[in-house]
Amino acid sequence: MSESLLELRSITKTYPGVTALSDVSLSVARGEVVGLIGENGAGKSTLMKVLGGVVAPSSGRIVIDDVEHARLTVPDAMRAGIAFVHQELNLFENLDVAANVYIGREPLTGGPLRLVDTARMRALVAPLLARLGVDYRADTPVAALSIAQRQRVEIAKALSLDARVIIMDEPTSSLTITETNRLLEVIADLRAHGVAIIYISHRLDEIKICADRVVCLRDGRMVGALAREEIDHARMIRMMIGRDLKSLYLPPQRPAEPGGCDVEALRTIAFPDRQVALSVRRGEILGLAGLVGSGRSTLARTLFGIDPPLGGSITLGGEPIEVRSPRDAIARGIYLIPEDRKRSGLVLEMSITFNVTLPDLWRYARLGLVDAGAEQKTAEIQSRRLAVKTPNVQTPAISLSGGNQQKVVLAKWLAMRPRLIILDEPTRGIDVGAKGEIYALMRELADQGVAILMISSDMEEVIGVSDRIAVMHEGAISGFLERADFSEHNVLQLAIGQKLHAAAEA
Amino acid sequence: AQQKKTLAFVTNAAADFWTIARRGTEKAAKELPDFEVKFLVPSESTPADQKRILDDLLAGGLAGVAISPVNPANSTEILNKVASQAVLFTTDSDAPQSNRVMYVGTDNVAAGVQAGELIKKALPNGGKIMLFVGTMDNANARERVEGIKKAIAGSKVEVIDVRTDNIDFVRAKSNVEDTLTKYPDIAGLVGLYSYNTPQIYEAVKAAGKAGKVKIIGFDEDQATLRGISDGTIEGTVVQQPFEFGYQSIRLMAKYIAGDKSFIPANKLMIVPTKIIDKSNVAEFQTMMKEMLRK
Amino acid sequence: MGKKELGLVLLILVIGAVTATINPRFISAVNLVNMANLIGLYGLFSIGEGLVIITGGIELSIGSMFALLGVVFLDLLVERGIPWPVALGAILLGGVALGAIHGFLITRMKLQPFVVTLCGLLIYRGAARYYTNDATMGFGYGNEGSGTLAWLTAGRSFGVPHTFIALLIVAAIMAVVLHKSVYGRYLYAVGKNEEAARFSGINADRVIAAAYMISGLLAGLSAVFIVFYTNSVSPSSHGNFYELYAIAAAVLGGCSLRGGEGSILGIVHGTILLQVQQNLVNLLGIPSSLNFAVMGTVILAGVLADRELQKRRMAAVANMGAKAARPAAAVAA
Amino acid sequence: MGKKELGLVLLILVIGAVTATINPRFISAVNLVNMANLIGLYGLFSIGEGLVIITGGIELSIGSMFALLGVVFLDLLVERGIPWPVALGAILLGGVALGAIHGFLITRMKLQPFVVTLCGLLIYRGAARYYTNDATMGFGYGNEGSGTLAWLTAGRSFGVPHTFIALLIVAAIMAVVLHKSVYGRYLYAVGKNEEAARFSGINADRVIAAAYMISGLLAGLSAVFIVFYTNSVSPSSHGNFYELYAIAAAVLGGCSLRGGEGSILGIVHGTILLQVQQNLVNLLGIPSSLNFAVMGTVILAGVLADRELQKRRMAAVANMGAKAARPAAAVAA
Ligand SMILES: Nc1ncnc2c1ncn2[C@@H]1O[C@H](COP(=O)(O)OP(=O)(O)OP(=O)(O)O)[C@@H](O)[C@H]1O
Ligand SMILES: Nc1ncnc2c1ncn2[C@@H]1O[C@H](COP(=O)(O)OP(=O)(O)OP(=O)(O)O)[C@@H](O)[C@H]1O
Ligand SMILES: [Mg+2]
Ligand SMILES: [Mg+2]
Repeated sequence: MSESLLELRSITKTYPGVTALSDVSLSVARGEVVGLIGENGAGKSTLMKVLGGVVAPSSGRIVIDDVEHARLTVPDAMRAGIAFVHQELNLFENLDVAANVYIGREPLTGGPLRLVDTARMRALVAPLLARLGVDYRADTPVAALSIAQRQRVEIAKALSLDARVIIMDEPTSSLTITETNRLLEVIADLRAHGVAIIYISHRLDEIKICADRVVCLRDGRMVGALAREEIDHARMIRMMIGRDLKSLYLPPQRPAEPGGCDVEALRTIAFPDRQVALSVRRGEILGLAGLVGSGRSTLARTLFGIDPPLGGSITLGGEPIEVRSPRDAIARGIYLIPEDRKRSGLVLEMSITFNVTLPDLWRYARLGLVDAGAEQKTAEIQSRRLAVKTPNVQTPAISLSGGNQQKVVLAKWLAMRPRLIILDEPTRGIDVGAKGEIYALMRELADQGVAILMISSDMEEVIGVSDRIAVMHEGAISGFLERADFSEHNVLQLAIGQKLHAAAEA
Repeated sequence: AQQKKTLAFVTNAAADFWTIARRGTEKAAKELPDFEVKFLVPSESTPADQKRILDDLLAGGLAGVAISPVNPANSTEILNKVASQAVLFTTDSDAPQSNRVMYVGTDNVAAGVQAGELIKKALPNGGKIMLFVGTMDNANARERVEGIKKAIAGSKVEVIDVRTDNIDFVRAKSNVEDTLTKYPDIAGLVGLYSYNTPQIYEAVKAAGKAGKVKIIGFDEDQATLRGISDGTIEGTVVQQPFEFGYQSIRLMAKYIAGDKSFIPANKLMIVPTKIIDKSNVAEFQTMMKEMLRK
Repeated sequence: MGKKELGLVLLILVIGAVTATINPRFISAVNLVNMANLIGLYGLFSIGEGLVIITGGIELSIGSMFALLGVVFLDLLVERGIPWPVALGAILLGGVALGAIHGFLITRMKLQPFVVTLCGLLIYRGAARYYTNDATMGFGYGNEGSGTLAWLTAGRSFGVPHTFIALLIVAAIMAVVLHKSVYGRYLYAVGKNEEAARFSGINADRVIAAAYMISGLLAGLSAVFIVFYTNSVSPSSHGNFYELYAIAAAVLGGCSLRGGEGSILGIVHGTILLQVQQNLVNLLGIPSSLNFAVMGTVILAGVLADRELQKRRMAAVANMGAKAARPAAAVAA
Repeated sequence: MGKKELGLVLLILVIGAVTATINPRFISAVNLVNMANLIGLYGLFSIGEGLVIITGGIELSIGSMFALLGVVFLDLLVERGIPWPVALGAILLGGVALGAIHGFLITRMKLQPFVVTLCGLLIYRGAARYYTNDATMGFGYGNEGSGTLAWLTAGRSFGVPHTFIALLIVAAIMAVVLHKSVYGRYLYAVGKNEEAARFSGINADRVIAAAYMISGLLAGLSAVFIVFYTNSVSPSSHGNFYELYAIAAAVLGGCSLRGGEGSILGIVHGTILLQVQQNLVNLLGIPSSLNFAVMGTVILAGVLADRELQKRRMAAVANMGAKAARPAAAVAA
């Protein structure tokens, strides 16, 4: 292995009341892919933010090219050739793709006038987009892109830097398998050109494919490392959570029954002239797969009353219903765990308690006044049940790690009486341990007779957890799969709009 | 209707005072069927707003205008521009440097002197007085203060200060309250703008000092007149805005018709100010009601 | 009482003590009563403004509402001789209606609060001026019919001005609504993150519109109180800039214009601070021309001090956290 | 020219045509020159306000700056007889300095722009009033020394008022800065997502502070133009509410108060629309008491119309998107 490119020495970072990192050291060599794993809140993003110059460490040293720094700024990091694909998207909706890729480093023209050379910028960005295989152009406004599409703008940005080190903090969390594979190819290519990559993901398959070395954080400390040949699922999971994990799939306790939610000829605003027909039975987990932008989230939002339906009917428990607002949906027991938890799932500045009781506050109220004791009790019960990692339930949601925030979103609804729960990417950015707990919860709910619709772009999850899979393609259901027919190949086939039997014949 | 010549009357602000003047212009308009008479109130009491109104009037075709310039000393340029294209009168406040044909209005210094005399009469043994006004940057406020100071010079009456309120009535009243608190020995309070006197009246009554503190005012707010009737207010100096409106329009028409004989040598037509006190307040009230009726 | 309010109270006490030392009349009964009266007057509508600010909005039309509602009230009461309870009811309803229009334009037509209420500021003032033909309206000679109302609004009981009592009552009610009720919780949630509130099934539109309506109601109530304080309304200047006083009081009291933060107690204290400042300008003989400058400086100093306090507090918390992380370390430090 | 600006131009043309039909003098040369003059006057500082709004901030102190800078300017020029280039330079520098203070308080002390500039509104006006002892200042008889400057600011060339020419020049420069330069790019970036801008290595503080400084510079320039328009400054009323006109022009011109949106062309058109409206109130003989109400209604109608247009456009884009996704579908539909 060549000499080290950069090194983090004994990094410690404390936040008020939290030690996010304690005495972590890490070195990265040229052309090496380091997989960084760990549970939610283990400190992965924080460590990378220290390296990217976004966060100043409380103590420790950062060594780049044999120069020691107490802290870096963003421009420092850029100059040192460190590119950062943030876990949370950092794009400007009012600018186009090229402007976003080159923000802060625009090619200039006009001499002292410092004008932006838009034409050259677009010409520079076009090949990067081609390399990532995206379906938009350099001059597309970012406002028009979906989350998954935006995620690849971030990656293009990192590629454009000609960096020596690229940090990728969960770059694939909203990508489906095709896009993910594309990205893994790009990573292999970068590595061949001597670029080092630090790759954070909760999808261990990806780590296994691309990483030369895996390091693992737990509770802000470095707990171990694996060399290329040692990397396998079981080892990684054991390092992360300190124990083994059982299989993802938990069989249902009793067979699914009709009387869940039936959707007929539903038309949504994303695809106004396509119709969706699907039924989720009571007691089953129906996985909903599809390519990015296939309209799954819009379907979920329509069922929950956020987006208006353009036609069609929804039946719940055999009774036709109309959902005009989330209130209607909630009153009937239809709950949505949204895709973007920070924007739609939580009031980040509010405490866990307030978030948990928000959808059902009247239940804790007498004469319109909230009974603080009652709501706190519920919040405590729920947060214990879901093992939310927090000192107490008065903690504001913003100071929790991504995974724990997701658990709080779940807790909001589990404290009530669901009939249909729609989970949109329920484990996006969530560690395996927590994933297992969430799957168990979903199964528990299903066994209580709740119908569960799980939208997921994670193939492992769709195949591993669902009782049945529906696949969406361009705003309509292109087919259903029973457990016996579950395979990556079949899901993909439907997702790109081909018929299964035709594929079988070929 | 396009054939009629336009005469305009431009005020310096929105105030009741001008409502009475408007009656005067209306009376003149009735007597002058060949003219269209416009009455314009700036949205804001600023030279900029007045200038805009004048420009728009000129653009719209104008035979004559009577204006109360917000800022006479520095409006010469625009006034002269108007004077070069139409008949220009000033009213209420004069702009002597400009090419105006004449001024119809009050002599504010003289009005101040009248108020000063009232003060001296009310406070034969002297004492401290406080003045209240909306803003001090209008010429009329400054001239009134000047007149008062002129009249009381040599007597034992002493002006402590002038309190401004930016035409905020709440502030106008709390200024009086605070003055009564700060100077328990205050002898007289003078309201320079029409609304100041009623606010003084209310605050003094609320403080239980009615009669003990002498109040002198300007203009003819109804509450002021009431205060004079019940003896709380010594007296007020009133102008005759009706005459401003009536005479300006009437004389402009005359001037346009070619008659210039009415212009006095000093180009000033001073509409005298009157002192209203307990002796003549009832009569004046009846007259005001009459005038504002329609 | 939160730390923020405590800081404000301290500031008010210090300023008060200094003023009283220079001019002891500051704490004379009559001055305190005068101040209480003005605090009541300004506090009422500042609370409404505060609610709107907590939703993340802003209400710029309060001053113009005072002009419009004021002249309509006087017209009803004096010119048309309508009994005062009816006239009062009409004005309160009028305030609610204006608030409802704002709420509608903001939540349904998705216009920005600043724009909507800026238009309100212009339109209501224009309407008031047109309505009266720019003439000042007053009680004239006909104040007698509303004697009860005049006593209710401008009178005193046990020496305490009724405006102040009204403020105490309204503040108490609104404190319960804001800090204890479901509606108050929704208000904070919507102010902090409207989308998440919607996804929790809260009818954010209704919550926001209600805040503007409550603000309108309190503006209507204040309009009546102010009319009886000034006894007349000059439509072109009545209430000019009062929305700025309300915003200043709310911001001094800890409301963030980003929404989701603030308390009733804070707003009331913000109002008190501003009124004490106005009073001391006169009592210390500072020229009135400097009043605005002093007021601006007090607001700026207040928010700067608040920021410093907040920083210290956060640092203290961080310190505690660090200590907690090393339980072996000396606790006495 | 974007669709937004096109809509505004259409609106202006329609209003103009209607007014001209009722009163043909609307399009007389003298009226057009008057309007051009005022458009120049208001446009200059509206552009500065627009920049600040694009950063997601707001500048409420423009009107008070006019008062303070105006009296200082007159003092330097008339009372102290300083040569006009020096006085002009001092005022422009003064504007920049005030902007820099705002920028400092907002970016370094992390105060909210609304609060900072509200304090500015109060303090600068107070300072102007104290400075002059509430007296109006003017050129009196001493205007001669500044003849060149008077011609530069209030004169005409080829019949076109210099204010308008100044606006054209400033607008052209600012359009390049905003729409072509790196700084403009950063302004939009910071306005939309400040945190992401920081993550991208942009010095957001400096970008924001610069916007306030440019706004201050343009306010200083306008202050001089306005002084020569009115020939005098009454510190208590000079420039009152001008910030609201500027905000209204910027919002009408498509700036969003949430930041990150707006264009120079739009702001200029917003100014034109407002000035046309003011002009037609006078020309059509609408009572001036209604002026504010008409202005409020025009702004409201403008933003409502803009919203409708935007909705249509979004629907059209969605349609296009849907079509693009299914190239086989009939394109003629
Ligand atoms: N700004 C902050 N203030 C306080 N605590 C913070 C802050 N940012 C992070 N933390 C805490 O630091 C710890 C590490 O968080 P970090 O985001 O690095 O975790 P992570 O490993 O990236 O988790 P995930 O997989 O969920 O993204 C968590 O306990 C988190 O609550
Ligand atoms: N309100 C809308 N109007 C028009 N088009 C929309 C609307 N909302 C979403 N779309 C478009 O519809 C398509 C489907 O989006 P949706 O978010 O439902 O897909 P998805 O399968 O959940 O994808 P992702 O994995 O990106 O979340 C996208 O191309 C999106 O841009
Ligand atoms: Mg993370
Ligand atoms: Mg989705």
